[in-house]
Amino acid sequence: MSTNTIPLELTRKDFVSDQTVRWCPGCGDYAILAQMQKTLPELGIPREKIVFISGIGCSSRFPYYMNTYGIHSIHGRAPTLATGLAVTNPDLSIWVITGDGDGLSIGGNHLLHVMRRNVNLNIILFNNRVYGLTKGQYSPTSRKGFKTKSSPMGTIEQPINPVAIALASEATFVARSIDSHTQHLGEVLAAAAAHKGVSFVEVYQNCVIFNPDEWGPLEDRRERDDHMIYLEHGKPMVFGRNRDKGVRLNERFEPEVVQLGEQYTVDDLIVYDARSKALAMMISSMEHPYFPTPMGVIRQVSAPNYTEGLMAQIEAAQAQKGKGDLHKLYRAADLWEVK
Amino acid sequence: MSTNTIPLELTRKDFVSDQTVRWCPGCGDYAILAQMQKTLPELGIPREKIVFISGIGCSSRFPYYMNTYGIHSIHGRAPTLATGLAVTNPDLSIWVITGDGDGLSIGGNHLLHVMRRNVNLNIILFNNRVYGLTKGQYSPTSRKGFKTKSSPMGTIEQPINPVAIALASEATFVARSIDSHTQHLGEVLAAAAAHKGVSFVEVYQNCVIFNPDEWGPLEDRRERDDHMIYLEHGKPMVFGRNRDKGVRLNERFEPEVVQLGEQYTVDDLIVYDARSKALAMMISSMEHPYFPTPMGVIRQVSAPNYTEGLMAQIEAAQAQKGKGDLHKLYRAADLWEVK
Amino acid sequence: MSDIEMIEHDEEEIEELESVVIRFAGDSGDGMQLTGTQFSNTTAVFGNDISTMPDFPAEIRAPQGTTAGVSGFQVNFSSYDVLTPGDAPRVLVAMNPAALKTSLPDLESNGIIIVNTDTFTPTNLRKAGYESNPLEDGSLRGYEVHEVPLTTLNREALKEFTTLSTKDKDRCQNFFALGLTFWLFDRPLGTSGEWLKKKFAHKPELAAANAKAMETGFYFGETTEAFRHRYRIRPASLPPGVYRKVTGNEATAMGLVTAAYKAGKPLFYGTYPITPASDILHSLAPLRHFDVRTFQAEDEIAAMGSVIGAAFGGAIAVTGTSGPGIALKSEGMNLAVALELPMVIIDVQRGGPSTGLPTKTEQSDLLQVMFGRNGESPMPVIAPQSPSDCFDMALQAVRMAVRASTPVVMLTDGFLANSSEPWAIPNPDDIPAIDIEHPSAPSNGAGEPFLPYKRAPETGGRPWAIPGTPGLEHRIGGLSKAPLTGNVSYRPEHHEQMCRERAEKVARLAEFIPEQDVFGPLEGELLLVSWGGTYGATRTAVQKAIAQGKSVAHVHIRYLNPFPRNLGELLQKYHKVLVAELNGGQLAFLLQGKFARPVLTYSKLHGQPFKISEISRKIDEVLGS
Amino acid sequence: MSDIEMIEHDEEEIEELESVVIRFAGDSGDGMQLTGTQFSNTTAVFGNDISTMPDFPAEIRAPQGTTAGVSGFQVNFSSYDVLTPGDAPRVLVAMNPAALKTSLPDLESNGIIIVNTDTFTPTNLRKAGYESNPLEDGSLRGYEVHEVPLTTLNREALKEFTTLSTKDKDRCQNFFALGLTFWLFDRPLGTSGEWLKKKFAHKPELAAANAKAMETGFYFGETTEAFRHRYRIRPASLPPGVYRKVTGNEATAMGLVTAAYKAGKPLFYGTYPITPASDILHSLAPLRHFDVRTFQAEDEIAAMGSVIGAAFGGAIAVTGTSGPGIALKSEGMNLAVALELPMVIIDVQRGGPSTGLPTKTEQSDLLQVMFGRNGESPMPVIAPQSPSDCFDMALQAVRMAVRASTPVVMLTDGFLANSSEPWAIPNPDDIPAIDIEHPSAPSNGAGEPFLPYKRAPETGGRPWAIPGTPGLEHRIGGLSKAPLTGNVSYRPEHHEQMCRERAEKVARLAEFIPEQDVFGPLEGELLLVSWGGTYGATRTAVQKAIAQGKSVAHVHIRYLNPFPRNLGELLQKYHKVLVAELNGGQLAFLLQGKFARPVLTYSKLHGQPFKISEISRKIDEVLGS
Ligand SMILES: Cc1ncc(C[n+]2csc(CCOP(=O)(O)OP(=O)(O)O)c2C)c(N)n1
Ligand SMILES: Cc1ncc(C[n+]2csc(CCOP(=O)(O)OP(=O)(O)O)c2C)c(N)n1
Ligand code: SF4
Ligand code: SF4
Ligand SMILES: [Mg+2]
Ligand SMILES: [Mg+2]
Repeated sequence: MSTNTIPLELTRKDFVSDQTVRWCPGCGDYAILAQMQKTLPELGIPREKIVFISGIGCSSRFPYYMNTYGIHSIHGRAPTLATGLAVTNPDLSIWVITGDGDGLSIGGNHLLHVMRRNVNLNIILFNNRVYGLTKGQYSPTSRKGFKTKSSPMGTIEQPINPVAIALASEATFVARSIDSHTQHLGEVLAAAAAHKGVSFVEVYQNCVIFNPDEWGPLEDRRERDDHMIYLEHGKPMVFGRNRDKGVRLNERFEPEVVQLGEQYTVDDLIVYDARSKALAMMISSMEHPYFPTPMGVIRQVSAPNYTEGLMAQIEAAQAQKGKGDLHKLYRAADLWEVK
Repeated sequence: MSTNTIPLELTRKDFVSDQTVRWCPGCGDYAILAQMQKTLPELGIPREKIVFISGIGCSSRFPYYMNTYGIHSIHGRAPTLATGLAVTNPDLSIWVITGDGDGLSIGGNHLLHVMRRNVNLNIILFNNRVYGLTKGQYSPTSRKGFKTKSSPMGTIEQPINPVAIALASEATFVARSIDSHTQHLGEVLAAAAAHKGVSFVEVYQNCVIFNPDEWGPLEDRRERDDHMIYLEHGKPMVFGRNRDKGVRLNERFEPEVVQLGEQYTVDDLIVYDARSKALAMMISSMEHPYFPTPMGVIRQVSAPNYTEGLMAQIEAAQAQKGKGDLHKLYRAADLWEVK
Repeated sequence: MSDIEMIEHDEEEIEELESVVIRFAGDSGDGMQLTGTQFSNTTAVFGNDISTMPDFPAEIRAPQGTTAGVSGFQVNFSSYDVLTPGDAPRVLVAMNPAALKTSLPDLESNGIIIVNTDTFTPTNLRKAGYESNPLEDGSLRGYEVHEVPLTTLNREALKEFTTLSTKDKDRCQNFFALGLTFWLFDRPLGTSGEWLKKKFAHKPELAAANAKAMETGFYFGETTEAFRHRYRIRPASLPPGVYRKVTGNEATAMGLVTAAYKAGKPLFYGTYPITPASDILHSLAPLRHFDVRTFQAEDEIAAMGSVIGAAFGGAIAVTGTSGPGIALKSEGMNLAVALELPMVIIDVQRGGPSTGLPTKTEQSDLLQVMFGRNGESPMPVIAPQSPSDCFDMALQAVRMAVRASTPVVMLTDGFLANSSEPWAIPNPDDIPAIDIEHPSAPSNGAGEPFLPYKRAPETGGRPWAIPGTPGLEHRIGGLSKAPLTGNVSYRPEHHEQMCRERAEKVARLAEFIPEQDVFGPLEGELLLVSWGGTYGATRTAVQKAIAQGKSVAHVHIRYLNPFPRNLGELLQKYHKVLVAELNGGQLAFLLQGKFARPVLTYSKLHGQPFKISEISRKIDEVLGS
Repeated sequence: MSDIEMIEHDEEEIEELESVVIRFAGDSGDGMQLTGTQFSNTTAVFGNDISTMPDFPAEIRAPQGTTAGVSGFQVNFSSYDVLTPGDAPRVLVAMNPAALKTSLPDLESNGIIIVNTDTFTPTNLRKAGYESNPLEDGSLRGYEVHEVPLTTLNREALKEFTTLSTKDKDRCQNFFALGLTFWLFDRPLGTSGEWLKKKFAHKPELAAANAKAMETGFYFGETTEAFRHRYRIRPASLPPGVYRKVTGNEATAMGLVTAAYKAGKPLFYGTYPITPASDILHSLAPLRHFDVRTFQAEDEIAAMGSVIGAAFGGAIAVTGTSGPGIALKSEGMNLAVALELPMVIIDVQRGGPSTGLPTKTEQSDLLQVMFGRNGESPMPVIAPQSPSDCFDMALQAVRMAVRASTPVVMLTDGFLANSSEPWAIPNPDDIPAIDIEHPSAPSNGAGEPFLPYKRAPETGGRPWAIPGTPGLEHRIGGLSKAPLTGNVSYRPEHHEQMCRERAEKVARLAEFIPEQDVFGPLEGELLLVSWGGTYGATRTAVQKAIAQGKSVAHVHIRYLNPFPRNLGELLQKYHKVLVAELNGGQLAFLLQGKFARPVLTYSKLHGQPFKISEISRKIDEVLGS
């Protein structure tokens, strides 16, 4: 499309827009923004080919701060705009930014469908398990019993797991990271960008105002390794600061944390397979404090994506019928002539 | 609520309304309607406590034909009306009737949320893998490549599996049946009605006009037992006309069909556990012709439901603060008197 | 029946008529839509002017034999210009009692009825709600009734097709009826014969059987003595050219494809199926070779969102739906207003409120598309006046959208969508290009920062900078904005300025659209005002009134927002203004609201178009004559 | 400043004023909303009439120190009736340069400014966009400026609180400022003192520190010589009664609870959070002991659906949202119209279009709620005129809904929602019951079949038969219906009849609602028309104009659909009609559309309420004086 070649070298600063960032001091969104601005220059994609599309929420302010193309759309609908844009220009690198409310409450259905269609998008869901922008009501990912202004006696709803939804929606790339683990986050963002087809990334994000304790030890540099497990395709599921713990599958097909040592060795552990939806589903239910929370690429398979499929149909049709000819189109019916 | 006691004995005819049924001759909807009208009298629920709420679609005409309370609402929104009604009157037996388009295309998000909330409803999704009422466009459950008026070169979208979505949405009861196997269908409907909390039932339904070949051998009385597996909690996964085949779990955590005999015996098979979400997830991907399609109760667990939770909060609040008193309410602020 | 003239007496007395309205009616399964279409194709090819209207139940197959299951297709054909499918059929082909029952009230007095007597069984009579057999109880006195044992005759005729089941043979009945009507109106069998060959290319048996049924029907007419006359309707003197029949939905689809082609861009059509709009999708989906990118979304909200994304990306972006879908799209349409991106939203109106009458026509979404959005959200609205006008107006919608960088609504309706008329095929090469200039950054990288909301002075439109263009990276959104930069701004003056500018640029489209034309006297007693698909009936009624010397003029408004710049003035030129519309008085309200000039309303909410006679009667009533 | 009267000279010269407007402004984190609330509470308890208005950024914490991050709270308090938060503050408390910058343009000339000089650092000045320090460059000439090193003084005062961090101490700064203003206006510290004790019951340390800060502020005023005067505003002569302060959202919530209580039913409130409506949910959620069943849905569509289900079930069913949410609810609202079930839809309007100005006020959803649905879909619309009127109108909305079995829209706005005024607490026992009769089947099981759409002759409402009632099983839906039975019917006459009946029953609510009252002369030169939250400014401006002998009257419309039955007539009584509204002229359009009587419009789209002076100026302009 563009006649320009890839610019010589982009840096972090090339991706910083001229707008003042307006999140609360300490908000996890800052770290994600910084990581994005750091990761993009490494991808070798010209800036004009990058588009950020968001819904509404604190997180959805994101596009304003990126010096790329962008739309701050309406609540929950970003995946739909992104789809239309991808179909129009399959060449772009399109990023959907959404929150747990935006993406899973009002926008849950679009997320589901954009994933099953495998539209070539990178979807980053900032999960702070609360509605930030509207001042702290519970969200579909809030823990049961969470007390907020709209649930003064605690919620009575079972939260949903974004990863499980993504898997059930047939997403071809599903990953998870956390705001504060910047290096991990950067790697996951890069992996998402590299994936052809839809990439879904859940990022645990700290809302310091309305839900500051949500992620507990995961936000703590010293402790986090005991509470997260970094998944690696083909590697056994070992974790812990001292890499002395692991996850095995018990008799009821459920994951179980074991101490490595006498009773169990690495050989007893699950060897992670990012291509197995069944396995991904199984471990998707793991969460701290009972389990180490799985981080990294949870599923990745390659499959034809939507725009490829569509463009292939256009090519096939043109090959078969020739490029569209209006004369023929108008005349494709019974004709008569009046003289 | 009602001062009436349960009427002496209801029969099928008590549930037949005075409206002419208007589906195409041969449509699978007829069988489902008949089975519902046969099953309800057996539940011992007074007719006035039963409500059918549907969206829009051929299937969604259902409530008109049931001599109960009913609403034929708008496309995709039936679960939301049902939720409001259940919260208002937790005493009712509420049935949501939806289609694969109504429930999983436009209405996917409501289905997801009503399931995770575990609202006490019975949701019956008529899956004919096509839009019937609008004359045959593909639906989110249509097989890839399906050619319709809106996809003359075949669809390029990965279909979704309603059962997988229900499981990811934390539904506490998930089942499947098929229009033509009336006995099985009746049993599943009765089991759904008996479950406290949300029950989700996918019913394979034959659209004779726009997708008549979809279910193939499953619709054939003689062949079907070779292509379906009737799940039973606590029983090994045996199937086949001659009960000579079974399903085991292979090394990659994937289900595998085996011939019972020399190499494998019943002991090698999965013992079905309807409480295990992991197992349910695993087998949810099985489908004919490669696998026997799982039928019956796929998951059932008991969990507090939404209206119970809400009514408990009301009771607790009243116990703690006394029944609401408007005098107090108005005065719960700084007051001053003008004389 | 004043237009009947006997001009020649062949062996089979042929009566010459100027125009005839015929209706085919039968059970949903009887193939009446096909019969009607075949009849009108042959008639069009023969050279008559035609106008057609299908009318079918909301159910796919409503219960057989009942009145709810009746499917009808009406054709008005003529040797002069016809603008409507006709008020009252002169000829009714009724394939069963239910069809007779539902159509009889519409029939002309003295009309001709052809019935399939084989279907007048006690069961069918009961299903249709007849207490006694109308063929026997004298209730059809005054009509010319032809009792044809159609099923029997047809089976008999197809005896030789031994491989076909009786059911298959009965499926050819409609071609028997078609053949009979071809005889009655002196039409050739060739067009339908050709069609059968193509349609059943892979089932020659069926092609032959249907052709045989058709011929038998034709010869049945010729040989029996039952029919008093045949009728002849001479070809109309339409302007020279090559013609085809076109429905509103087909014309809309072709208009959109043409617009994209003329803009040199892909056509993106994002939609969710809904009656009566789905056929636009069905017409577009097979046009992949035109780089048409149809997208069947998960719902209308997603469809609207996808169109916004496509517009941002530089496509000719269009969505189509019906009333309930507009309700769902309204939040997205509002975002489109704020983003100021060009796109077209088509509303094929149907009867409301709520699900209403999905297969029936109405014009009751006008105020919805004008006002159904939060905040001040001006949006141009246009409405084609006939099936073929959908082509022109679809093109026009795209031109307006691109000019003022705005979403534009095109309002059609169930009647326009499904009815058809002859269309003089234009030469696509004569259609002017749609010039679109996407900005690009100065190549030296220097210069001013890009200002996405810097308006073109003549139009108020803003630059359409599309992703992929180096140097024009920018962010837009639904929050209130600063002028020029489009940056988020809550400043009171900015908000006010942007609201005024958006209103202004829409208002200024009045400079682009044509002035309102008037049919009839330029001042006088009564001005009849109409819009959309009611053009044919209103125009014809006014023609008649003028012919009768009445002081009536007609203004048919195709541009509803902004109104044509001379409209306000026109309204003052008549003593009375009467607005006829298929709703509760929505355009009347708009006119009063805008011009504060009192207008009378003639409102009809029947799910059916106006009849000419209804308008005529109303004109007389208002004129006090 | 003509209302200043010196009446006594204490040792600290006290000036007596009739009314004062004060604004507290600072960074979002400075606690200005709290300070304003505390000040107005004390002032209300003291007996003044008050009106308050908060104004805060859309972000939770906008960037510190910038103008975008300024949060303000304005209080108008008086010894007579005040109807608005005041045009221009006389006193401004500015906690930082950005606050000074944004508020200064609003300040009265000669106004009093209290600034925290500690914040006037080069960084903060730059963030606020000041090129030079306004405290030094003479730009504040003409104002009475009090430079207070507030941070320093406050830290000093709290030295003894050794367990508190400096940050904690700085958080008490606002109470220092509050104390100072209490001194300035001669207010007691008791009310805020009590509040602190309750608020920090579990953190007595913080209670004590804030109290200390407040006292220190008070004594700072007393001891320094900086202030020329103190001011005294005598208690207003409000009608006797017990009062509290109430915001529009609080009043709405209490009105709804009262309605449900008076109907003997649960209140179902299904909603999705959205600014500025969320506080209704927040007020209702803690009222479980009133059998209030709040339901936070997954989106507005679900909220609307849930409310329809609840209405079907027999609850007092209500939803609340703002403009974008109405767009999403419109399809459901339309179903509600077709089902003819009673329910209330609250739209707390904010600036549009699209996401627009989420925290600012506007009146631009009027046409949306009137017309934003496909088909003919009449719905009653009412609009409270002041925060406390939300209570009465919420009750009224429920009464109308139940009477005509229809959804009813109540339009409030961001201004009404968040601003407050004194409310004379009614005795709930004096509020009439809402009698609802649900039908039941004759106990012998005999009798006519139940007719769900059989209308009550006086109201046009239909029976509200709820699930659980034996013998009344019935099905309703969104398709077109037959009268009486409500069975699906596509018959033209049925459709027309049902459309007319629905319109009729809404129109007939005009018999139920009061006639329109007029303030001022019953005929004359100019009639000012307004609606909703602009009541205070318009009424005050007309009061003033009348006092000046101008021929102006005021009609403030609380019932927008149907209009009061005498409204059309009233409009004819004046030479000119001027409609003042915070939109592009929507009520003006409705009035012209309905009455075809030309009206003038005064439209403002600033996201801010009218000032009295703006209306006064416009009145003069129109009167040509
Ligand atoms: C149609 C609509 N409904 C409601 C809102 C109000 N709203 C804005 S953001 C939001 C939730 C945001 O939560 P989340 O997506 O988790 O984002 P966060 O602020 O937590 O980053 C809501 C309810 C809106 N803007 N539009
Ligand atoms: C808002 C809205 N959009 C679209 C439609 C049109 N519509 C009616 S039913 C339907 C799909 C029905 O498919 P499904 O739910 O699978 O039901 P089926 O007819 O196959 O039983 C659609 C798209 C509608 N009625 N309302
Ligand atoms: S409210 Fe929470 S999510 Fe929003 S900006 Fe503040 S800290 Fe971040
Ligand atoms: S179209 Fe299909 S689903 Fe609908 S009634 Fe006919 S057979 Fe049944
Ligand atoms: Mg969130
Ligand atoms: Mg279907």
